[in-house]
Amino acid sequence: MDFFTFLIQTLNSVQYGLLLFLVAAGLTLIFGIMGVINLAHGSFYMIGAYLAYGLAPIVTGMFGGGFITTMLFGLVVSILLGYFLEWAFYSYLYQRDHLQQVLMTYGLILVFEEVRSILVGDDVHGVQMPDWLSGSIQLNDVMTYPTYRVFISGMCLLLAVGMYIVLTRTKLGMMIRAGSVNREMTQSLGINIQFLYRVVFASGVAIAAFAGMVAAPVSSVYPGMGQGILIICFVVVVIGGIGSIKGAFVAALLIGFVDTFGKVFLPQIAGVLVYILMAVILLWKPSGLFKAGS
Amino acid sequence: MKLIKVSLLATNIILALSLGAAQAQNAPKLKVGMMLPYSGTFASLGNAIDNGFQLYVKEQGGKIGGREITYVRVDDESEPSKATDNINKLIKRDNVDVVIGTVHSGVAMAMAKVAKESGTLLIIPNAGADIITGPMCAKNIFRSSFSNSQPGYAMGEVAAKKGLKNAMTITWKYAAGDESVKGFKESFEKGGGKVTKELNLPFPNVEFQALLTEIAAAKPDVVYSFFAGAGAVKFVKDYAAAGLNKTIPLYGAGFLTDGTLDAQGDSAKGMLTSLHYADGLNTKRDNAFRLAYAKEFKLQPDVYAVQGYDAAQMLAIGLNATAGDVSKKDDFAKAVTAATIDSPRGPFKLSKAHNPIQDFYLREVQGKENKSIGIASKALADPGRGCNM
Amino acid sequence: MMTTHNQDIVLRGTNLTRRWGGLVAVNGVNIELLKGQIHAVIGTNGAGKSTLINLLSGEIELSDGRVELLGKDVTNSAQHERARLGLGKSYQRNTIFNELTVFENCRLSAQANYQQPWKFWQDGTSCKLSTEQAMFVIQKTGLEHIMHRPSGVISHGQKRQLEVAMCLATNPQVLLLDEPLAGMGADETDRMLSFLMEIRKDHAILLVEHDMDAIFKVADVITVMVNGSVIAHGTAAEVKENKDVKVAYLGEEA
Amino acid sequence: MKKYPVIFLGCLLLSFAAIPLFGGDYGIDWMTKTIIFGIFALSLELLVGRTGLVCFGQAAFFGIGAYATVIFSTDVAQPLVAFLLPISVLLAALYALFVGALSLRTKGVYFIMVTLAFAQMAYYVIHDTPIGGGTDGIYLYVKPNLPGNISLNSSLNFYLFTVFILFSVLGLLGLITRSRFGRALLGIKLNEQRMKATGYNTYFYKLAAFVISGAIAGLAGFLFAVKDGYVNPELLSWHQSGAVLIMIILGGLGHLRGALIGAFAYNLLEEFFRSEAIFGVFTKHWHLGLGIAIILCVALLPKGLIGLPSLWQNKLVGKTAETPDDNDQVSSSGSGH
Repeated sequence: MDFFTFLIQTLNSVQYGLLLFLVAAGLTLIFGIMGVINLAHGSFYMIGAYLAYGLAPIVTGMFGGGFITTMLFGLVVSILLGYFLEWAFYSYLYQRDHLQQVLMTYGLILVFEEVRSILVGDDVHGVQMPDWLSGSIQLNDVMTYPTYRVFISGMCLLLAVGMYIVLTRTKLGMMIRAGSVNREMTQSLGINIQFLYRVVFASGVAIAAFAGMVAAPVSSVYPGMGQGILIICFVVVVIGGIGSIKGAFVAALLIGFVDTFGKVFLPQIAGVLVYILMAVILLWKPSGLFKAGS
Repeated sequence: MKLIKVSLLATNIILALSLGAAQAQNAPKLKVGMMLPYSGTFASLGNAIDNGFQLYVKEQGGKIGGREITYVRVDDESEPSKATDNINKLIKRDNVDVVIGTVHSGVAMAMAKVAKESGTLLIIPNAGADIITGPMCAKNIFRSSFSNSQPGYAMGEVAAKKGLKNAMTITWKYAAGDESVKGFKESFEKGGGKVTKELNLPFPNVEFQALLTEIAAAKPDVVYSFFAGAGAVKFVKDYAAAGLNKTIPLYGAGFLTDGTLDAQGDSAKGMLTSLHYADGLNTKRDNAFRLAYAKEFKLQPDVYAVQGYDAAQMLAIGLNATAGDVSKKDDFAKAVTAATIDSPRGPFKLSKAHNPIQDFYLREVQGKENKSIGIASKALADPGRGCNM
Repeated sequence: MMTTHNQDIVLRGTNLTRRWGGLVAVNGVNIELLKGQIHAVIGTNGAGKSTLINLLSGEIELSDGRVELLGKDVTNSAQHERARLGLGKSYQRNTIFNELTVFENCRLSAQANYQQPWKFWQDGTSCKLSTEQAMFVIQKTGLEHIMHRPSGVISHGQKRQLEVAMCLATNPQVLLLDEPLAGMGADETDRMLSFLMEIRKDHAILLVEHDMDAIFKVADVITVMVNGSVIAHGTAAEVKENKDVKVAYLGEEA
Repeated sequence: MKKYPVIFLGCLLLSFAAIPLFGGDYGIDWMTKTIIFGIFALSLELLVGRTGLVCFGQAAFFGIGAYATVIFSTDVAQPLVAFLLPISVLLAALYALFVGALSLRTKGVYFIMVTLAFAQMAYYVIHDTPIGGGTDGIYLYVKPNLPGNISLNSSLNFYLFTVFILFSVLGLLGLITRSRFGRALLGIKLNEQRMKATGYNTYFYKLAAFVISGAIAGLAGFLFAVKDGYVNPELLSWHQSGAVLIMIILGGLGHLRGALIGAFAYNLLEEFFRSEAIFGVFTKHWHLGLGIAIILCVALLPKGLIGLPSLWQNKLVGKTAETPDDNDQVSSSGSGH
């Protein structure tokens, strides 16, 4: 494995890790703060991808296209969706115990899959990359790296830094972190917990949908795509420590590397590596690497 | 108080009665169970087969062997785990006379097992799993398409003849992919070549990026691949996006470019593939078929439409020989194996194991068509190892 | 100081220490429990009383020091092993089986001594040994009248009594009671104290409590803890006079 | 309060007898499948309902039982139940021992996730490596014979055999939940800390329950493999673990018959939503109906279908103190946080 292949595989790992982080970040916040295990979080990733596919023609019709405008449009739609879902469904889940939350959100996955199948059908679709991003960078005579994947990593990193700033520098961020450590205390301090939940949930949905949108041209859009990434994201959340954003970030990158390099060196057991990693970490630190709120 | 218990018992009895009742009368119409992928990555293949089948029935005036057709359609979603349930429902609950299906080899194997046990007539319009015409062969099971190793075998011969030395293969990790690659390896290594590495990824995963990087690093003389449907579209486009089509020729089974060229655009230009059908064969039979298909469905037919069409032909031959009575399996089988199927791909006969013996064309992608530029291998029969009818 | 003759020492903790990172919750405490003696441990909130009792019961691991139960070194044995050797514990917060009846709570606790999990064909509730022990304990704690009611619906005082009854059901040599009087009314407290006095003769009791006059009424020996270490030890009278205690408790200038 | 279980067993026997007479082929097939899932649900009931351990990876033991049956029968001319059944149960129990020993060191949500992870591990081993024959699954060509070589080929024989297995498992679990071991498990579910303080080695008890439940799930896997003669990796997928969890919740936690009622109700629901007669072209989207039904059941029936009679009773007669019926009274909301 010469230097360039190693460089490319590292870039692949970082890109996959960052993508996982976006979906896992929402999951860990929602679980950490609202105490809700949301199995349906993978479906938001799928909804994001289908938004990128579905909105592209509409947006090109109205505003004359532009990849970025479609993304922004999709982001707004997913925030509204998140806001509505929290009000209509998730607010009933807070008092329920984990077992009932697991089952009700499992039912929600089935509903999302079928509504998508009714609206958009079950075929596999490609999503057009914008032209200015569809080339590839020439590393050496043979090796190239698609610029779009660099774009994905860039956008994901941008969002991660944005979240870091919001969480550590703003009042809202402080409320969120307090909520994830001790929900009752935050409530008793007079913080409008209802508003906080809605903001956290809506942004969790939006970030996961964004990840779906930005990844759609690479992963293409197919039925059931949300469920594969859901399991991996749970692994990320649990390894990182529930309710900890830093944990989710470190764990997502860790899994990005283990999975990508696993496929290269040990293709036979690549699928199993991630779970071995999780089992080992959990047995060494039964409640994840970092404390909630970090 | 005991309401829930009594209602549970009641629903049980009603369910049992209704299932029993549905079984009673046996309509004179021929019940055809179409178990094809109407969703997922093979959706376009399922629809093409269905169209081809219906085209032949329409040409016979809506009747086969003197019996009108009613269809019972089931979407198998290319999911092997649901195959047994779906075909059980078709055979035991809907009591179909014949089952047509399917595309995915894993699903087809499960169907063949149930059909072999229940004796129901099964015509497979695509799935090329070798064991269906091997250990699992049966009097009542026929195939109108190919066996997975045939296209691979043909391309292996072509690559060896061109003096290419080392090759890499890439495909989905399931029956069709493995057997196609095995066929290519067998003939390529017999011709003096060497398969350096076999890359694969789980079905229907389309994340080719890591594997394309490996191909770029290893720089083989040629890459052989087996993909179909939407997976084939994405693979060919990613292969071109990685700039590999300029330096390393991409060979494949015909499914890589059949029915997918308009989606692939010019990223498939000049690709060599082998298949038992091609565009521009320019035979009277083929032109008539293409004209009728284009008129009926407003799109160009592909190999899957041909296979659906031939499945209907085989059914007609058998039914005419048994005067429309599906239960006479021996006469049905004798008639179909004896007949020469007048197929748009060219006339062919069935081997002892009920698999077509046919020519494989070498095709090159020119514009939006897979032009035939010669015969890759003549009258290639499926070995049918382990089949004792 | 009371004359301590060795064979009466049922439970001994030497140099018991527990550190949470920088904070030292319990700092080198030595403590001895004698059969037939009520040993009270008092101290302000956060003095380390609960931590001490959890160290003795095995719920929390020791950072340093040794615990000896009936002459056997149990420093490294888990809580359930110490319980089987005769160490019963009751908790500050009610840890009872709310959904089960009062009787079944006691029977299940009594069953701890005759577990025989492999005998799956025998009905647990009709196991003679555990039912007899449960009945004995229920009569001793005067809970017969509510025996068949689910313990979730009985009064708080009764729940505290049930907690102690369940402790007794395993007929331990040593009883670690963590604030059994918490939230009890006046007459309930008296009944509990007279009960403790009665069972004192065949058990060694460690009592962690805040209720000062209750302590001084029943305790034979008192240990006073502040910030994780012992500042005074002795009979009720001695401790009352001890000036360190006064400073710690009443904040009077010496 | 003993009358609910007796009525239930009566109804069960009646419906089992009715199916072969009226059901026809498909009816027998359907009932056999439902009973097999009933046994699978019973195995999880012992863990979730009785010990409060929410295991989200039960499908791994089910799948291992099924795969063991097929793998160990390929090289034998006439496979025997007497050999295959113990092998599949043993292998499932061994994996349960391995998973239990490790995962029982974690608590609450982490336990749910660790069991899910171990199940996914088994899924990928079978999905990707040659042991399981890859994604298309493997085939049992010859169905095993019962001792006294009664063939299981005829669906009626196999149906009766499955009913026999169901009643023996029901009997065994009935004994276990009643025994001292079962009472201790109940104690652990209600308040593990108290059990530790009184002298129970709760880790051992939970591990024993985990292994027994894994073994019974392996038994259900064996039956499933023999029924269709075809096994594939999806048997171990997390959807399967999710489905069986839904069954026991639907039926009502804490009662053995709850698992059976849940399995029946889930399969009836699935059959109902998939029947063309009612939904016609819309049947393709039967998951939608099922998803909504699950959400409604969990939302409206916290105690499951078993809670229905007492729910109506409370509405009609007014709230009575929750007098538990003695042998397995537990409220489902008591599961560990």
